[in-house]
Amino acid sequence: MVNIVPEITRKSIVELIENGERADGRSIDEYRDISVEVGVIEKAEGSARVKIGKTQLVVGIKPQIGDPFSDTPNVGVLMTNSELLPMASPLFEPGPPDERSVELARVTDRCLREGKILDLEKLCIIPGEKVWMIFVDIHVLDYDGNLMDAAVLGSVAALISAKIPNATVEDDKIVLDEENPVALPINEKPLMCTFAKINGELINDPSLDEENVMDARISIGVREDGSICAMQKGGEMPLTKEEVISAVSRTIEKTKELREYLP
Amino acid sequence: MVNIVPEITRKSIVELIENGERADGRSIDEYRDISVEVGVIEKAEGSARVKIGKTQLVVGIKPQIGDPFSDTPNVGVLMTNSELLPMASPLFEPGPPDERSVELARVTDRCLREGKILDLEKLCIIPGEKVWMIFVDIHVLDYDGNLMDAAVLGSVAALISAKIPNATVEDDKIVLDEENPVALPINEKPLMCTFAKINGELINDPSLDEENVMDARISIGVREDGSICAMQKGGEMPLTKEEVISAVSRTIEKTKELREYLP
Amino acid sequence: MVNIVPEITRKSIVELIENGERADGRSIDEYRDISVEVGVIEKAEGSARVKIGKTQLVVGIKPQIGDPFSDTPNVGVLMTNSELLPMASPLFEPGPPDERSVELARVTDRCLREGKILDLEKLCIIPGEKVWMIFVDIHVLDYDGNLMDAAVLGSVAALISAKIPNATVEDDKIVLDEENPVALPINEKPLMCTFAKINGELINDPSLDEENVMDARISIGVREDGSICAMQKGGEMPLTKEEVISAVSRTIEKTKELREYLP
Amino acid sequence: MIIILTNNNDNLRADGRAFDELRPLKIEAGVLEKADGSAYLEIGGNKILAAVYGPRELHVRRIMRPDMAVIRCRYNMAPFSVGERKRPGPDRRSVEISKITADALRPAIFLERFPRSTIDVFIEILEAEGGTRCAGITAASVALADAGIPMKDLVVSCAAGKANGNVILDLSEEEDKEGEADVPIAIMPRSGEISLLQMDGHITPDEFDKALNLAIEGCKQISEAQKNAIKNRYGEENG
Amino acid sequence: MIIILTNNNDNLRADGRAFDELRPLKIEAGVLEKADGSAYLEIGGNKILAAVYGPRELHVRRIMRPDMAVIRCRYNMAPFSVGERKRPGPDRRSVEISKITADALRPAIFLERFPRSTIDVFIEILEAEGGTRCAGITAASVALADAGIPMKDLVVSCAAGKANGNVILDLSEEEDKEGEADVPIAIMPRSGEISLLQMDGHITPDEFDKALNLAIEGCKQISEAQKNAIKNRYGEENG
Amino acid sequence: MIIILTNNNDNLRADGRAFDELRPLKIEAGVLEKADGSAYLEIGGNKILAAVYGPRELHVRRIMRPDMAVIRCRYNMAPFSVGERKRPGPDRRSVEISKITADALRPAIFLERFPRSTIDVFIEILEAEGGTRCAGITAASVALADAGIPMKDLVVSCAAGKANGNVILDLSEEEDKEGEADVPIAIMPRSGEISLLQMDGHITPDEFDKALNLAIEGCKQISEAQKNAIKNRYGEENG
Repeated sequence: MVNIVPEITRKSIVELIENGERADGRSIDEYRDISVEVGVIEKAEGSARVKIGKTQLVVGIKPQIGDPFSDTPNVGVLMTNSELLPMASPLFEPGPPDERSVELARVTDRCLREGKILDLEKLCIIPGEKVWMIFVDIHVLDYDGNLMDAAVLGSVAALISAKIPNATVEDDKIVLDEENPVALPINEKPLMCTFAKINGELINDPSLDEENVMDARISIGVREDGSICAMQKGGEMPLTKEEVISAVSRTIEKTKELREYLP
Repeated sequence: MVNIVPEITRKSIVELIENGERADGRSIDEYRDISVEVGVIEKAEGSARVKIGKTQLVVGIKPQIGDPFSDTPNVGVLMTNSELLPMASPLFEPGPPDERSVELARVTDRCLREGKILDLEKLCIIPGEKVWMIFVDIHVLDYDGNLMDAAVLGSVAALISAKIPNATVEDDKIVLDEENPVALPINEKPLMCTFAKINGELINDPSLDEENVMDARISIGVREDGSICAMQKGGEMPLTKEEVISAVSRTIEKTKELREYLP
Repeated sequence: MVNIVPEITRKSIVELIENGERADGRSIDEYRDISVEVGVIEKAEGSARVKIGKTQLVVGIKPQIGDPFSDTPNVGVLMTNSELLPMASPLFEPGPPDERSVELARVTDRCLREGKILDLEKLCIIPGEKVWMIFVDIHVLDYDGNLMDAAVLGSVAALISAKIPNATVEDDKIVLDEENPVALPINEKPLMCTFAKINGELINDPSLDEENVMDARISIGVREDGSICAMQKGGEMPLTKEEVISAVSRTIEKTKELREYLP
Repeated sequence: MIIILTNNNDNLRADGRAFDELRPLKIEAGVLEKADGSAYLEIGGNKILAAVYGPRELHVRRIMRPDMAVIRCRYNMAPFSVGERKRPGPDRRSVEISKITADALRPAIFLERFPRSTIDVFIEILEAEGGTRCAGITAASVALADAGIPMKDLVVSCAAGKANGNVILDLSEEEDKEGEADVPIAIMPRSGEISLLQMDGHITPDEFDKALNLAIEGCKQISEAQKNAIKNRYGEENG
Repeated sequence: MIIILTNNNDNLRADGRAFDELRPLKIEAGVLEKADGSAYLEIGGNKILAAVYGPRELHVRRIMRPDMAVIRCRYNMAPFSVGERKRPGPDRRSVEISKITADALRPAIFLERFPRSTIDVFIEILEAEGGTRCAGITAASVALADAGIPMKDLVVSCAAGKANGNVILDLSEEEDKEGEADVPIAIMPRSGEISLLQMDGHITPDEFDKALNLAIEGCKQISEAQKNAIKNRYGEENG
Repeated sequence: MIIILTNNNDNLRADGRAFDELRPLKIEAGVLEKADGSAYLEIGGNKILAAVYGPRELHVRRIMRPDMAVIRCRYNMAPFSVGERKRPGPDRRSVEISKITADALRPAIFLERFPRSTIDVFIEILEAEGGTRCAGITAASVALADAGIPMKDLVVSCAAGKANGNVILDLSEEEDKEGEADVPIAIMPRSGEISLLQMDGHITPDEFDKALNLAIEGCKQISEAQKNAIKNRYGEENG
């Protein structure tokens, strides 16, 4: 569904930004209210509910024992999926994941994977035969912009808080101790910052109204040490090199704030 | 496809029922002509053709050796599918099963399964490893109302008449004796009775015209001893508690008649 | 998409054929320019690019080790697929193979399989357990008529030129020698000839314009010894018996010419 | 003299409930921002969200009705809502539940006021612990009210059943799995009419009768919680 | 003197048929209630239903033809029609057979009389024992006639082929599997024109010639059975 | 005295390239007959076809824009383009690449000249050896020009990245697999603006800066090859 924004809305958002202001009173580099709550789904081995302003999603972690990929026989598997639930927006429709949903899942996946959130080698149970597969399912409940930052924040929080059964091998059989679950082998805690370019200005944490009028979008994932692990440009218009460089350094600063919300 | 019934048809059906009559001359609790013929498909290990009035379907039984479900390692599997063939009605379209087809298959499945038609434990071949999977495929050829009663009647008849290869285990190998097939381990013979509520009256065995004007539908499955094994309300309007209770006792009586048609 | 041909085009093609002529100057039984180039895709174990006039396709061969079919435990598997890429014609749309694509793949498959192009028994690696599966993928890049002859020609050329790893069995393990690849066990080289019937005349190698106005189509596959291995009639109108018989003998002659293009 | 102390029914259920006792229940209306109406419901270990969009324009001509709105329901389980991860996307179970949920809600809505349009109900099972279809219907009703959809009544849903030989109210996951029968129903409490009724298991007509009555009583209790949720939502807005 | 009694060809086929002999055949028209036209056909172990709806309105604009009706065919095998259960839904084989069935029937129908509409043919293989595509076309023709679709001729279909080195008519399942070649055809008997022709296997041009003639003879025999089926249906209605 | 001879960067890459050196590149415009525009591109072991249809009528109302054309891209890998056969049909990776390819090309096209219509870009990876998404975008630009689509600029795409601790241009398949980071970009060379930017791996901001500059330089080189391809095509037509 094409989302046509009334000219008057566009104009008002653009004019505010020209003055360094935003419709909801935020400054250019300010996030909306953020809340992160872990352990919200008891049946999930890990879970988190994230709200950024009116955007809300739940991330659930489920482990499963499976076969390793043939080219990486001794490492576990991390799988990220997302569902843009039709309840989250009048623009979302039931059915198999569309390109927005696929992009959200794949960018989140890259940020987690390249950000080395898990020590996947420790998730090997029997080398070459059985490994833990860790499923990260992102369930979008309310869509008011900036899904990527929320998805990464929620995924990291859920993974950090997850506990899976302890798996040991006795006589070639896998023994799962569900009574004494263990935390996942957390390595790094990558986070992501998204900017919308409106009228030549890069603003943090775009709301849906802002996304609807933005020229471009850039999302940057960084590790705690400030190294970059993922990047994705979106939107219909281009960015300048200077804008990209500036977004990188702003991300490094801004993710320090976001990091406070992790459990 | 929405099926709009001409007001005149609706009125005539309703007025007849007010007088305890029906368009085809039946009384309120009378079934149309029923025929049940078993063994109609030689390649199927069991089969039945059922006609109730102008409604016609064929049920085929195919056994297959497969893995048991992990939570029930020592019992066989019963699987029920249905196809509302596009030849059966101008309202049916080719394609994957729609919600009507899924409902028909699942209600029939519950009636058979909860009615304990088969002793599934006897369908285990190698405990924890190999069991018989019994497929019940309901193929609807002509649709003139009341598919559920026909589907259950046909499934029960086909299962009763089925013969599958005798499976024995020798030296860890499964030996199938196709020369001396054996009957399925039949436990109970559940049957189902469907009522349409029209103008406050519950009528048995609704025709398609009657289904098109009915307010609600209730289908009840019972075992031979009169205990209830399945129930499903359908239709756009509600039922009263008294109607439900009355449908139960009428079902217990009426299925005695239906039972005569079983082989 | 229905392809409506302007009446004037139809008339001009028909009139030309009445005079034994064709729009591009060919005679009735003449092929357009043909080129066959093998080894065009280095990552494919076999490949060929075929052009017949403005029709162009690439065929790639990929081997894969898999399980044999249970009813033929000691023979390899040949699988033929085709994709009518949307780039090849404004009439082709993205999505799963439609009936034209399925027909192309299945007729090519029958011509190769029944023409005994491969000695499939030699593609067994461990009897009853592991065999080579040879995938023939036909990728249609430009569609200007007569896909079948091009698909068979390209498939045969690609299979002839293919080299797969040498597979040996040591201590129950399959050892693949990728350094010393071996040719596929080529048995026969079947080829196919397609005729369009226009105004009662059978013309070879119809162009797209000719296909659009043809009454019927017949494709015949023959081995080198002139025996027939596959046949498929298409199109909206019938053929006479005499036309079929004549097409067979013309095919036997004409495939001798086509055979020159094989590597 | 020996006195044997007998409890009443209370301790006969694994979770200590009386036969006619519901699991702890919580309903909240208006929990989502984008949906026209929404509700969150917890009963026992179930966590359920329902959202409503509409009445809105219906783009699928094939199902459009010129004289009334259609109601479309989608019941969906989150992959992480159950013990073993559920693959995303509809299966046969969720297709059937979606259909009977629409059937259960439909008679309460004044559909004829919105010809050619649709009312879309989305039910999301975030965590499942037995009785999700009933909980979904109960939550959807509150979401419909929250969306301001004109209704004759607030449909409410609850199951009774039989486990360990006893007729009991509101089966937990374990009771559903191990028990003999499950009878989920939905009613319109004002008229007492039944808009959803299913049953599977093994039960005598008398026991069914008892279960049906018990389920109706359960519905009435839950109905109060629905009304409170709507009242709280309304109070909040005016507060 | 020793006399060796030789049969003629009769005993050279597993089922005792002569080389040019059809399997037992039965055709009945008008067997379904809802379809506009229908037919049931048995040949050997094949059991086949065909049904026709139309001419009726075509809702798929993409394939609509402003000057004539389109014919759509769906060939489908029941899951229980074969030895090992077939998974429901179309596969590549049924997609191809559906297409060539439409091609085989199309030239016999006065499609130009029904612009912008569709004639839908549904073929259901209830039991398969070799030769289902031909049997389906033969049955579909009778169903088209039963539906009152105006036609130039009754398309009829039959296969010949080669097995054990002999050219034979109407291959059974076993002959099809073990044999050297299969040549299914369909003809319009009045003109003798061929509207379906396929072949797979290994056969010389001379043998093909023989097989083609044999198949045409087979078609002619089956054509009589088609006409009788329609006559019986017509008689029945007037009797 | 011992003199240690050091090469400059050249021999530090497996294929002998300098850090800032592209793989051998070849672009040809107008290679297909049916498409409105087309291009063939080889870079290293990549073999890529791009084709353009349009502006043409858009039949999917859901995505139509009343004030401009939409651009639809389909990136597809041939089953035989990679080491292990790829199953036909879109996967999540190709869905994402198709989307960002459209995003990368869109700003260069005067879409507002063709309201309610579509420009369809098809990219076919015949052989893949690292960097197919960039190669696809570069080829698609040439195909758009070949189709006569009015454009502000020729979008061009190239990746830089990091392998063995060095920032390098245009990663080969092996460098992409074994290396530390990959930064594919697309630019509009006239303005230098960036219309595609992705990154995955592990890189410091300074290295990223260096990689970005390197990729931009690479784009500029490839841009020349694009222009030559179009010139050759144009020359050919007038020659």
